[in-house]
Amino acid sequence: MPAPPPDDIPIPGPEGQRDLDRYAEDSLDSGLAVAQTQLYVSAVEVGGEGRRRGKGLGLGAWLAIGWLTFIVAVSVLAQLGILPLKSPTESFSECARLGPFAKEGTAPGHLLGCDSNGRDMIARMAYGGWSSLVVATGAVLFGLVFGGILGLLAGFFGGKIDAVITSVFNVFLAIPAVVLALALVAFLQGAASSGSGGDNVDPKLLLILAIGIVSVPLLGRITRASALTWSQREFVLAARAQGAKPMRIMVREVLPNVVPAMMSIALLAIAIAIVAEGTLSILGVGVRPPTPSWGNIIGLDRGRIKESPHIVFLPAILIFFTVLSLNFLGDVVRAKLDVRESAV
Amino acid sequence: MTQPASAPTVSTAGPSEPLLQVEDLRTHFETPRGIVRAVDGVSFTLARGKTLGVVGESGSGKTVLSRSIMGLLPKRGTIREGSVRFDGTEITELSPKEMRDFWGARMSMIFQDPMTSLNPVMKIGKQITESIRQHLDVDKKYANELGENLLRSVRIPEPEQRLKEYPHQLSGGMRQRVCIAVALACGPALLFADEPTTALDVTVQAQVLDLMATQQRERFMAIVLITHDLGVVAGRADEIAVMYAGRIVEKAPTSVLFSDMKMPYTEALLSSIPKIEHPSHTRLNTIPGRPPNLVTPPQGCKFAPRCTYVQPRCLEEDPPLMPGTQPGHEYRCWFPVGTPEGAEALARNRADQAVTGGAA
Amino acid sequence: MAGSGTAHLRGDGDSLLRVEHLLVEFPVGRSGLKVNAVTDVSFDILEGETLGIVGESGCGKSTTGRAVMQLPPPKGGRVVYDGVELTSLKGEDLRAMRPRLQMIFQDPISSLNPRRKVKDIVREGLDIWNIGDKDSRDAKVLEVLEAVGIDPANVERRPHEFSGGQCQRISIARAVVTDPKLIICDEPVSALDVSVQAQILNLLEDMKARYGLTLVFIAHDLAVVKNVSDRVMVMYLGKVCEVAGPDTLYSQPAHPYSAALLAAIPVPDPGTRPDAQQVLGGEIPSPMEPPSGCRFRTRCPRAQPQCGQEEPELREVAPGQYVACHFPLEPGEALTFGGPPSVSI
Amino acid sequence: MLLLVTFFTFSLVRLLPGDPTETIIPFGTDQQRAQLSKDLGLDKPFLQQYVNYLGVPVLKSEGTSGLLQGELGRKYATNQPVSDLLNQSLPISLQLVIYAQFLALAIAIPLGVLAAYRSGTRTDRAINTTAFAFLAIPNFVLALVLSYFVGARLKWLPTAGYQPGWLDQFFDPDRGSMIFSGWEDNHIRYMILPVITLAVGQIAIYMRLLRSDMIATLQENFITMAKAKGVPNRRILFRHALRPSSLTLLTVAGLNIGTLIGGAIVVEVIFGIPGLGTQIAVAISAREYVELQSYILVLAFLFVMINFVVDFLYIVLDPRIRRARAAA
Repeated sequence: MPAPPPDDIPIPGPEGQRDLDRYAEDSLDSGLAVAQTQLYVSAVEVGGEGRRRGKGLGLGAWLAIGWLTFIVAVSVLAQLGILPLKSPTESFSECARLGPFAKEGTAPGHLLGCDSNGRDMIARMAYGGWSSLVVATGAVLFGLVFGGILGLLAGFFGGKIDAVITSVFNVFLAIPAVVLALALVAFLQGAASSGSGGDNVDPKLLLILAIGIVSVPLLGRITRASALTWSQREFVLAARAQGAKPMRIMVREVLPNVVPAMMSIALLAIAIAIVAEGTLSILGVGVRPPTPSWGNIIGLDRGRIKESPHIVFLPAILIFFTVLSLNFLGDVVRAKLDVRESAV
Repeated sequence: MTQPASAPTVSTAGPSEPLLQVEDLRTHFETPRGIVRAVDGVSFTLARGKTLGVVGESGSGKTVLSRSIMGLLPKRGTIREGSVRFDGTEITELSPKEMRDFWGARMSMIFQDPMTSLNPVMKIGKQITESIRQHLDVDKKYANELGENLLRSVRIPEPEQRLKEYPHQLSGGMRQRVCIAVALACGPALLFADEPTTALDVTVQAQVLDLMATQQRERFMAIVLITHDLGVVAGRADEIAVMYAGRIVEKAPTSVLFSDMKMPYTEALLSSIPKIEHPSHTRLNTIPGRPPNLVTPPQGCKFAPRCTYVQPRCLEEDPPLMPGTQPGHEYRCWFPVGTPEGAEALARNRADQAVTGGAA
Repeated sequence: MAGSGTAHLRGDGDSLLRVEHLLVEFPVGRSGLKVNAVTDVSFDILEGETLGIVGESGCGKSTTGRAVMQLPPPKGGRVVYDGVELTSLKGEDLRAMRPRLQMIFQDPISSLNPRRKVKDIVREGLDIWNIGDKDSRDAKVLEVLEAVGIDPANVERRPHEFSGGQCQRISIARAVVTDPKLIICDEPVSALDVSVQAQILNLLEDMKARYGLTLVFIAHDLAVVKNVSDRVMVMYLGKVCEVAGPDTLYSQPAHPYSAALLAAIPVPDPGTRPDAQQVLGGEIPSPMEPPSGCRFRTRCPRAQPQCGQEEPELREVAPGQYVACHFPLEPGEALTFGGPPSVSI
Repeated sequence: MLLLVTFFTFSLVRLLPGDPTETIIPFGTDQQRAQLSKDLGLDKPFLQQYVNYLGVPVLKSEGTSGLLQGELGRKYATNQPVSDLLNQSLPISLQLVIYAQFLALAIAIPLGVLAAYRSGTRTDRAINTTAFAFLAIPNFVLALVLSYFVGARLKWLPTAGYQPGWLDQFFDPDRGSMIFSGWEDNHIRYMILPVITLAVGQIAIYMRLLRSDMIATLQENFITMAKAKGVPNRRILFRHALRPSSLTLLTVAGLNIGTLIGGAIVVEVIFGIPGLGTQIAVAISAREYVELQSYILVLAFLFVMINFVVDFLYIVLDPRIRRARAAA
């Protein structure tokens, strides 16, 4: 009975991988090996999916990669002005609110219609993709760098350093992420406008900072947990016994083992950040119009959903597939590297 | 194993029939790398009240053997062939639902690590009475009394108190006693003990092994004692089976095995163990190389690549189980230890080695 | 028994390692309780000798090994290695001593970094201390790897491509690469199969001869310890019970605990049927609240009221045999277990 | 912990560069600003301001009251006490979050167990794929989709507005009489779409979490042991495996309250529910920082409380922790 473990059964740590590699030769006897046999067994059972998981990536992963490549390429090319798109800010007032499924009919010359200001949807989504992706990626990079460093320090050194960093994380975590991001955007806007006396700071940068700061404790905690487990391994003790300095141990022994976990989380984090940008846009503090982002296209015209559903649904579909792809890829990477979900 | 469940078999066991009769049992796992032959044609019989010691290194298939006999392996991806007759019933053909009447009630099992084989969030009393309530038609109060008596019989102090505790509140040795109590709860006729003392200290190991021996005598229970430690089975098993690469390579009554071993693997295994009576710094005999890959095992004798007696024939022809001179003794070897052929083979190899060694 | 004392220590100048009154305690949570992991343990090792430390889990043998390495430094006592008092060193000075005494761990998998190549793992010690130039380091790495029996063709591989036994060989290579005099082997073979165990034990003897090593060999298996040791120390609940040469200890144990341990070993010989009367009862008491006086008294069949009041000191009962017991076994006397073993939790 | 949060939010608001009064009344005269500054106690040193804000007895300035006196401040524009606003909006959000959490758990637990038990089969993959899709739908998208199709097109349920429910009367007694029993104006009817919106993502998270923990548990020796005892599968799943597998789920469910509240903001704004989320959004766009500060504090307080409860449940579920606590 108890179900033979499925495709994404936690393979414990890198040493699990090692056992998988050698299990046919070694230790069929231990319970672990039996479990792993079951893993292989069920992998076969699910029609070769496991086989792919073991070696290649699988159809789903390739679809996901394909979609992301498409989105990134279109956004970048649009931003570089290489694509023959209409301007995202130019109004074709005769076409306002028109589009597929719109009450008032389709817009001639605009395949996917126009928004309520008569701006071409295709152009807005392509340029909007750039904003959304820049904000999400930037924020996650910010979070990875700072959260990573803090988490690594906390997990590796433990003691007082850990106590301080963890309690700072906890303060941030006690405030719901969206609320914190909202407050931070408001705060940073205030700071930027009074600091430089104008609004010439790119609002995307503010968003990157705000979402990035919110992601620091989240990513930091995951890094800390991973660094903590690896720091307790005997090879770290062995390095100390050889007289390696703490910094050397942290960078050479612990960090390389922590990085894979962070990379797989990064994909999920980008997905979350895209949604976060959208959420902030709906609440009116996202990327500032007229610069489009997927979030603010929806946010601006969500009141017209009854008459012109396409304005809301088209970017929503983009967000959905992008987030789905990132989640799926993150999961594939995680299954390959075994980062337990509980760490999230 | 998807044979339809047969009609309930009437126990045909006469008093002469052994309790457990395993014939040519094969357990293979389908894996992406190919078929793993974890158990590859194992046969033995075990009489009531007797102990069979199964000895092997990790990867020899001894754990899979016990779980395969009990039918505890997942069905999917597992190919199980051969016959297991338990008390006159062919149990390989039974569905898990039918097996449930055997599990715990007529055959049960204890594992290596007593910590992980007890549910950490369930009270000990519950874990003991669970199978009693499952298999015997008794009320809760009586089941509790039975549980208390069981704990007393495995010499756990203050059993009444212990029933209300959780596993982590006990020491390792006590936990293994609880496991034994759980396994004995419904008075099984057969107990599989899978490395029951490997995780325990020597003094505690001795206590637990003694406890098992006492219970075995009192209950006239048969035990399959699985271990990697020849020392553990030497004093406690009636018969010993040595496993290598999924097969029994030598099987004999305990005293015969130690006095007249025929299989070079058994000999090598025994001589690689440090002995108390040898002086310090005695050079140990080693077995070179590693156990074979169970997906693509070598042709011929599976031990041949590591064997000091190896001859060309061993690399080509797989030796069958051959009867020894003494009753009950079987082994798989073309050039057995202590026979003229064996001695000759060894001498030849030594000479060859001297030649190549000299040339180098 | 299970006592203190320094009677068994030999001349101050001769020993490579001298440990006096070692004390290690761990706090338990915030409860204020502490685990008395090692209490007042003393021993010494002559150059070229192998000291075996044997005992059951919780006896403090591994803690002793790590305390000698100053990982972490012990709470109390002195550790003198090669004329330097390690316990008085701090920071850089202590770090500078590290390459001179090394350690091998129990778990061959956990003790090697899965993301580094074998070559780099072994070379790490040389890199840290900038010993020699690049070529001489590579040469040294290949030399030690060859000495432990790892094919130089495999040095670019990562640990997961090796078996447990081979990983342990790599650990040994890593330990000897900086030319230490002393290596502390913490249960180096207990995770291995018997056939591999024999290979590693033989290898340790070879390496000892080849590199002029002195070993501390920590294990729970008495037969294994006897095989490699020149002197054996039996520990129980953070204390030393008995120190003696292996032949004396194994043929005439003076401490009841040593005798009980020996009696409990399963012997691979069907002639010696185990006798239930020979089994030591009970289990190790909590190290948070060790028994007063002799720590073994709660399980000792020879315990007298005196054992609860007075802690026995190590004393010489035969040439080279030191025991911490008020009522040691006489030569030839067998330990008798009177009555049923008292089982306590 | 809470103290740290108060200090953090307080600093955040006070450290706004420039004159805070300028942010609050950008077009006020100098005199108005000076008066405001005095009203808010901004002429005092930073730490004194903080102490006043907390309302620490003895240390605080005379005549002020702070958090410890239950004073959450006033909305500057209308001079409404923030606590009044809270009494109206907090229960609405609480009900939303509670319903969503229970709905999510009620669906996720059986599905998670089923998926783990049938792992690797078609059932499992179907459940898993659905979970993936659920996970990829942002709250705001789902809210819009539901309000469009179910609300606007099918006209089954209201897409905007709110009717008081059972919890409101505890905060604002006047609301007790406003509970309608008829279906048209029923509280539940207004909550269905927002609750589904909030719950969908959580279902996916909880389900996947439980599934993977459950699969790990099912490989434990004690499960084989239970099987070897002859225990039926259903009993093994629910009596032996579920409890040890639910610990991570519990932690995450506790932590996720924060996520839910965050999600509730968007959902409330989209469905026009006058809950705490809407208040926060309004406060931010109106630059009512004192008000915002109070809301953040209340949320942090709730979060800490919930995690206390989670810790307690942990002790109930896992006897090992019970012992560790007792020893400490």
